[in-house]
Amino acid sequence: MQIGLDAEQRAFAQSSGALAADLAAGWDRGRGPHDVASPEPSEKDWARIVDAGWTALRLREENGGLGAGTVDVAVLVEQLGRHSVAAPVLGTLVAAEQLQALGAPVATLEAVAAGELRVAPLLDARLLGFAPSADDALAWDSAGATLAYAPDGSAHALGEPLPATDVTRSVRRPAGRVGDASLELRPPTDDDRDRLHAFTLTLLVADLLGTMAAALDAAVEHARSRTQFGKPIGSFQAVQQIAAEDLVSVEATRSALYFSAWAVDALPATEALRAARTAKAFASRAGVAVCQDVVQLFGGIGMTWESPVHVWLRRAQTDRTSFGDEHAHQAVLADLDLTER
Amino acid sequence: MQIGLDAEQRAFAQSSGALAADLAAGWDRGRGPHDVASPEPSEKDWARIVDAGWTALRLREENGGLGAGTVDVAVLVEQLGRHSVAAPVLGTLVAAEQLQALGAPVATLEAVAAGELRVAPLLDARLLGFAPSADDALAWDSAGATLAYAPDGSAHALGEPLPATDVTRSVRRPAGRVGDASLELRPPTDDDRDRLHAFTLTLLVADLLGTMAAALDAAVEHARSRTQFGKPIGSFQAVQQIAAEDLVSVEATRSALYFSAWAVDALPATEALRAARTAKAFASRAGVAVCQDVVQLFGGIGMTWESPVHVWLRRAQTDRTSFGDEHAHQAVLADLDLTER
Amino acid sequence: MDFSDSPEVARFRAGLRAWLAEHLAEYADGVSYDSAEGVEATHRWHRALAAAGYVAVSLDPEYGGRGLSDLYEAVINEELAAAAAPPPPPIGHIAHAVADFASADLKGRVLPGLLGCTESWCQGFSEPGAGSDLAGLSTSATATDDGFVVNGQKIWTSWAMWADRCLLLCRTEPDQPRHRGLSMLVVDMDTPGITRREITLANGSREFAEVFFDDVRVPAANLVGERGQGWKIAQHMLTYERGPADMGWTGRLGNVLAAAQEAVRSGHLPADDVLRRRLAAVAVDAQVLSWHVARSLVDRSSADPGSSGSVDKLLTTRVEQELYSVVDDLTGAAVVVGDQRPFNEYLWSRAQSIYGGTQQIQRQIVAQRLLGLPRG
Amino acid sequence: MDFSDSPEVARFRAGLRAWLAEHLAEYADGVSYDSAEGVEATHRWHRALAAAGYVAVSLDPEYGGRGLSDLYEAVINEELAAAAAPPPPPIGHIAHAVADFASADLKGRVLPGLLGCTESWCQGFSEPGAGSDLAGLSTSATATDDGFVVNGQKIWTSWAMWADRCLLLCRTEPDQPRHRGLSMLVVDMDTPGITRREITLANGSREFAEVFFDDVRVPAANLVGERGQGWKIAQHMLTYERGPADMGWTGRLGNVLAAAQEAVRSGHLPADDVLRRRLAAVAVDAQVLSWHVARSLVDRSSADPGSSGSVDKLLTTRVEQELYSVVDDLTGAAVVVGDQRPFNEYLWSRAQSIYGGTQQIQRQIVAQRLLGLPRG
Repeated sequence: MQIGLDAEQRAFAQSSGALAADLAAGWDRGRGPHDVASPEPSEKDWARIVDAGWTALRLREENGGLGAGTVDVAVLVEQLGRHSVAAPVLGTLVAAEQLQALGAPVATLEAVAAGELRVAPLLDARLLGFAPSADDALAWDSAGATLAYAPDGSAHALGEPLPATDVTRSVRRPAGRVGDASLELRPPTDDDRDRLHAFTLTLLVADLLGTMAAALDAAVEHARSRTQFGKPIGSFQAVQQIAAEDLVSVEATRSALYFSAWAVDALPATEALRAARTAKAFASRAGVAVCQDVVQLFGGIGMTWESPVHVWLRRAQTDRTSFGDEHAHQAVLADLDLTER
Repeated sequence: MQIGLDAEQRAFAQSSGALAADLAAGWDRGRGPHDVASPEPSEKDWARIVDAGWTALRLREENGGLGAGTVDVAVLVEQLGRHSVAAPVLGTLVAAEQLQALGAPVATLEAVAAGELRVAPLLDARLLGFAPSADDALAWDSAGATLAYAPDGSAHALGEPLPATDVTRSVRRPAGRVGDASLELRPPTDDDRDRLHAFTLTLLVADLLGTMAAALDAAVEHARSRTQFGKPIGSFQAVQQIAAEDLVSVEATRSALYFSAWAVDALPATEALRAARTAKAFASRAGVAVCQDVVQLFGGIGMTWESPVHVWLRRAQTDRTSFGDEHAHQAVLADLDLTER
Repeated sequence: MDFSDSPEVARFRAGLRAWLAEHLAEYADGVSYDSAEGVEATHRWHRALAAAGYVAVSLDPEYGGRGLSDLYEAVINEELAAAAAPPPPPIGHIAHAVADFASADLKGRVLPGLLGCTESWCQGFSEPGAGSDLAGLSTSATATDDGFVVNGQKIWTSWAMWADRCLLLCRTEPDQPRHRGLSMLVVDMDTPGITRREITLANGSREFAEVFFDDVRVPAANLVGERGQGWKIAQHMLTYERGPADMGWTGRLGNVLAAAQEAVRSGHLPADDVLRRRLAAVAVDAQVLSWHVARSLVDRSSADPGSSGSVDKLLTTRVEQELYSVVDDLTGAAVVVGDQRPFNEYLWSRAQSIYGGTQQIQRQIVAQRLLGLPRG
Repeated sequence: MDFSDSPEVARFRAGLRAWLAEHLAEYADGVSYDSAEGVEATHRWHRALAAAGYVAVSLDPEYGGRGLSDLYEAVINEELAAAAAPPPPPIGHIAHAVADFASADLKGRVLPGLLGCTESWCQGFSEPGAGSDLAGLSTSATATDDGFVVNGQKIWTSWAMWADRCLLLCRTEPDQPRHRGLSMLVVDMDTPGITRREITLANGSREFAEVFFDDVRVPAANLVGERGQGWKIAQHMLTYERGPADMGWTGRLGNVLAAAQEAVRSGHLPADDVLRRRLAAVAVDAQVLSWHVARSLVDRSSADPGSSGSVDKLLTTRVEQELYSVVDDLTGAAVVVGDQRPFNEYLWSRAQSIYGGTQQIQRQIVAQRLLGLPRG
């Protein structure tokens, strides 16, 4: 039993955190909803992302990737969440994993790993999971992506970003088949499908964890410095009670992420998926609850566009809904656990 | 619009509160669950209850009663809850109302009003409502009652008290028909049935209100006098935050009781029942939540048998379950409001 | 006990309904604070309501009101909500402050414009360093021979971008302790030295602004009440602001709830049993809130209105936040991708536990003033 | 990252399972604290566990332990819970205090009986006037030529009715401020001047007692550590008491959850979709708690164990209270009329946010020590 990050993982967290912070610093939230910059990274930023190995991180070595374990990918994604990175790294990782699970050709995966082919995953209209086809599908975290593949191998160009809650990631609709880009794909085995699902849910948990931890840290910092009635508001018990429960939620989410990320590569696929659903259900509820508390802890200033507080809440709500919120997963778990077999 | 108690009702609240307090003072909780006195009132106490007009309060004048409005009855029942009175007044009021709605003979109702015939209502085994027959039924708040009537007019003797959460009220099973006591009853009209139901739910709301208000008052008193870290614990913000939300719950429950009690006699029966379900759903959740908070506010001492805190929580949980908890009523309301008509 | 309308109230309600049936369509279109046209439409709507006699009806007739009880204010809010009309101008608390404290001269000068809605007002209370701790505010009004010179900064000033006048809480007696040093001034917003800066909220709302005062001269005749009376007047106003009558939220929450219920009934928003039950649960709470607000209104004269206003606000916040949470879950993915109105309304509901005194402060008020718990 | 057992842990676990399979039936029957026979059965069970080497395994071998990490304590708790066995003797924190602070002589005298479970211990900390505020305790131990004379009263002393010895926190230095004036003594419970009074809890439990000390003489050799070190030792102990390893709750909550799930699956407890979903939701939380406890155990040496113990306790309380609330709602009317065990367990779950430091205090510890928020 060795639970937690090893030295190498901690170093990776630090280096990817530094790059994530730098990317985030270059993004302009603007002065209001009509003034916000696109989450599409500049060519230069995309090159830095590719150079850092993020697009290749998880793909197997035979597919031009680095073959990282899910724990390592989760380490990266937590940093994306922590800094609210406005670049489709998560979408790329998920799309790449799906393509690999569907047996996409090596050349395609190599192009994704090298950042030359920019892809996004297609989700069903309710964002509950991967879309069975391009009809009514949504290309998720797809800023700057040029193609999205349906499970039948058809390639689809993407339309304009849709109005969305999250200001740091885009959702677009498929906008026409690109005939010459289509691929031969095969249906995944049950195991591959479950493991892909578990992997994806785990990354969303990681993004939620990073987001809620960043929000709580900022709220604590605010509570230390903001004074009312001649004292820092963080010295008031009412504030401390809220912040403490939030830390409990953050730490429990971290434990859930660790287990879920470990399970993707270590446990049988159905058990891994079950763990990931559990983690996603917990993190979806906890993540939004913490970000809501952070709104409260920041007071009025946190409700302004200028404050990062709404960016966290937007990202948390989007992570929560994407690939199923707590209710969706609890419903599945209820069926698994409470139905006579 | 005149919302609140009038002078006469306030005086009745005061006088019935005084008697309720006196009755409660004579009841012995003992030193543990095996030492608790029966909630069956002594002959003397029963005579005082009858003298105060409580058993006759709601029956119509032609049936030997005082013909009081539901608001007046609620005023009394709030005091029963406030003092955790260990005597089956609520059960008698409910049984009398049911018998009257079922067209019981004047002589029977007069005997009930005069305290000579001591009756209890029969509920179904899940305590969701009046029992359709004596099979599997439970005689509710039946300490000292000699008979319970099924809707077919059959009279039933009652067995020993069952193990129960509430230490101030008994539940017993029918234990054999008493042939010569049976009555001619008739099925109630839909309106009578709904109004009886609304009346009963309203009284449970009143008992919950009295219980939660008593618990909160005691907790506030405790918080004023108990010191830790050199200060009354009531001066700590964490304690104040809890107590304040509890007062919100108490006051909202009072508003719900006022409307529901007014509605029983003033609105069409279906509207009155709807209001009563709403009030019961609200009070069931709020009442238990407040009593749970009061456990917390009292700290360890509130968890001892000697403390009254568990008596309130027991009574609130029993009121909550009896005639349907918040979930039961929300389910009905969901069907009413959310089903295409 | 009687929750039904008295004949007088029923008559008033019927009159308002008839007026709305006839005039709402004419005025309600485009009312907003998000553009110059929207603001113009808003002012038109307010003036129409005022002309019809539905603004500040609880004020004495001598000041332009109708001398009706607070109940009638609630009826107006209810009926406007029920008709899905834009809200009435939120000036009741300002009007009461001026009517109850200002000199005859000042009243004569400002009340007609205020009540007629020909002049638009804002209320300069909160400051960057004084939100919950209002008594700690630092905007100064230094007395001169003929008035005051104001310096400082206000924030969260609703409608300041378009206001003609500001009711300003400021410090005139720097040598007095906290509450005692404050006074209330009426400031013309076109006085030199005033700068306004719009605040955009997270939900896109542009209602609020910061207002900067740089050597702004205010005549002595614009002092409301006495010097040092500012805190007292502000408390008097907060009573009205926090009370249910001026909030008008219950009816609007009722509309949101009814729309959600209709969407579920019609199958427009598919809902499993769990969501249906959550919607039913919040419908219970909303119903109890409306009964409670009715009771509070009638009780108002007998209770400590400031503190029972806190009870009402806490209850309202509970209901509102849960309602929008359920509505968003019903709406599902369409909240995060698609029309952003539901999400913006949800965001706004989260702000309800902050504005007008945070939930934490409201609870402290309830604990100390109503429950008698000792100060920390 | 690896949540699976190491080979050593797997071996240990297998050994314990084998032992339980063979011996549990022989000892577990009738274990309780509600009667003399129950207490005798409890002691028999504890002695059997100790003889088999499953008590205080994290203590150094020189003191009678096995020098294993805290993880093994957790394995013991897990496996006992999984086998529905009674809990192990809750003496880990006392054993660590004695082993880490007492003199060689005192250790030699008391550790064999403690670890062998031939002597039963209690822990005298809380007082009527000192619950959350432990440092404010007033039981005095006045130094004499050859020891101390103890006067005062303890409350909430678990198992005091049957204890042979008490680890007593008391004030030996009345002139020192609060924490500094405390010391820890080992007191033989048959010393003249000790009176015990049973406390019956609301759920009928008779585990607790009050203990009165009236001129009780304690030899100097029974002082644990130095005079004035009591607070330090108590903090050291609370670390173990609040930590997940000594709690052993997770496994037992898991049993309660599994039983509820089975009852729903089999139709024994009928559940609509809403109740099924609530049960699934608390199952999620319980699963995350067990992962979290596993992580905490492994993390323990690296973190501030006292404060992260507070995180674990807050999380455990959340799960436990929601679990019993759902179980009671599943059980329905049978909770309020019929077998009172479910209600008593629910009552007990409500106490979990009080005992061992109230939820409010735990949160304050987390806020101040882990989040670095300033003291009020």
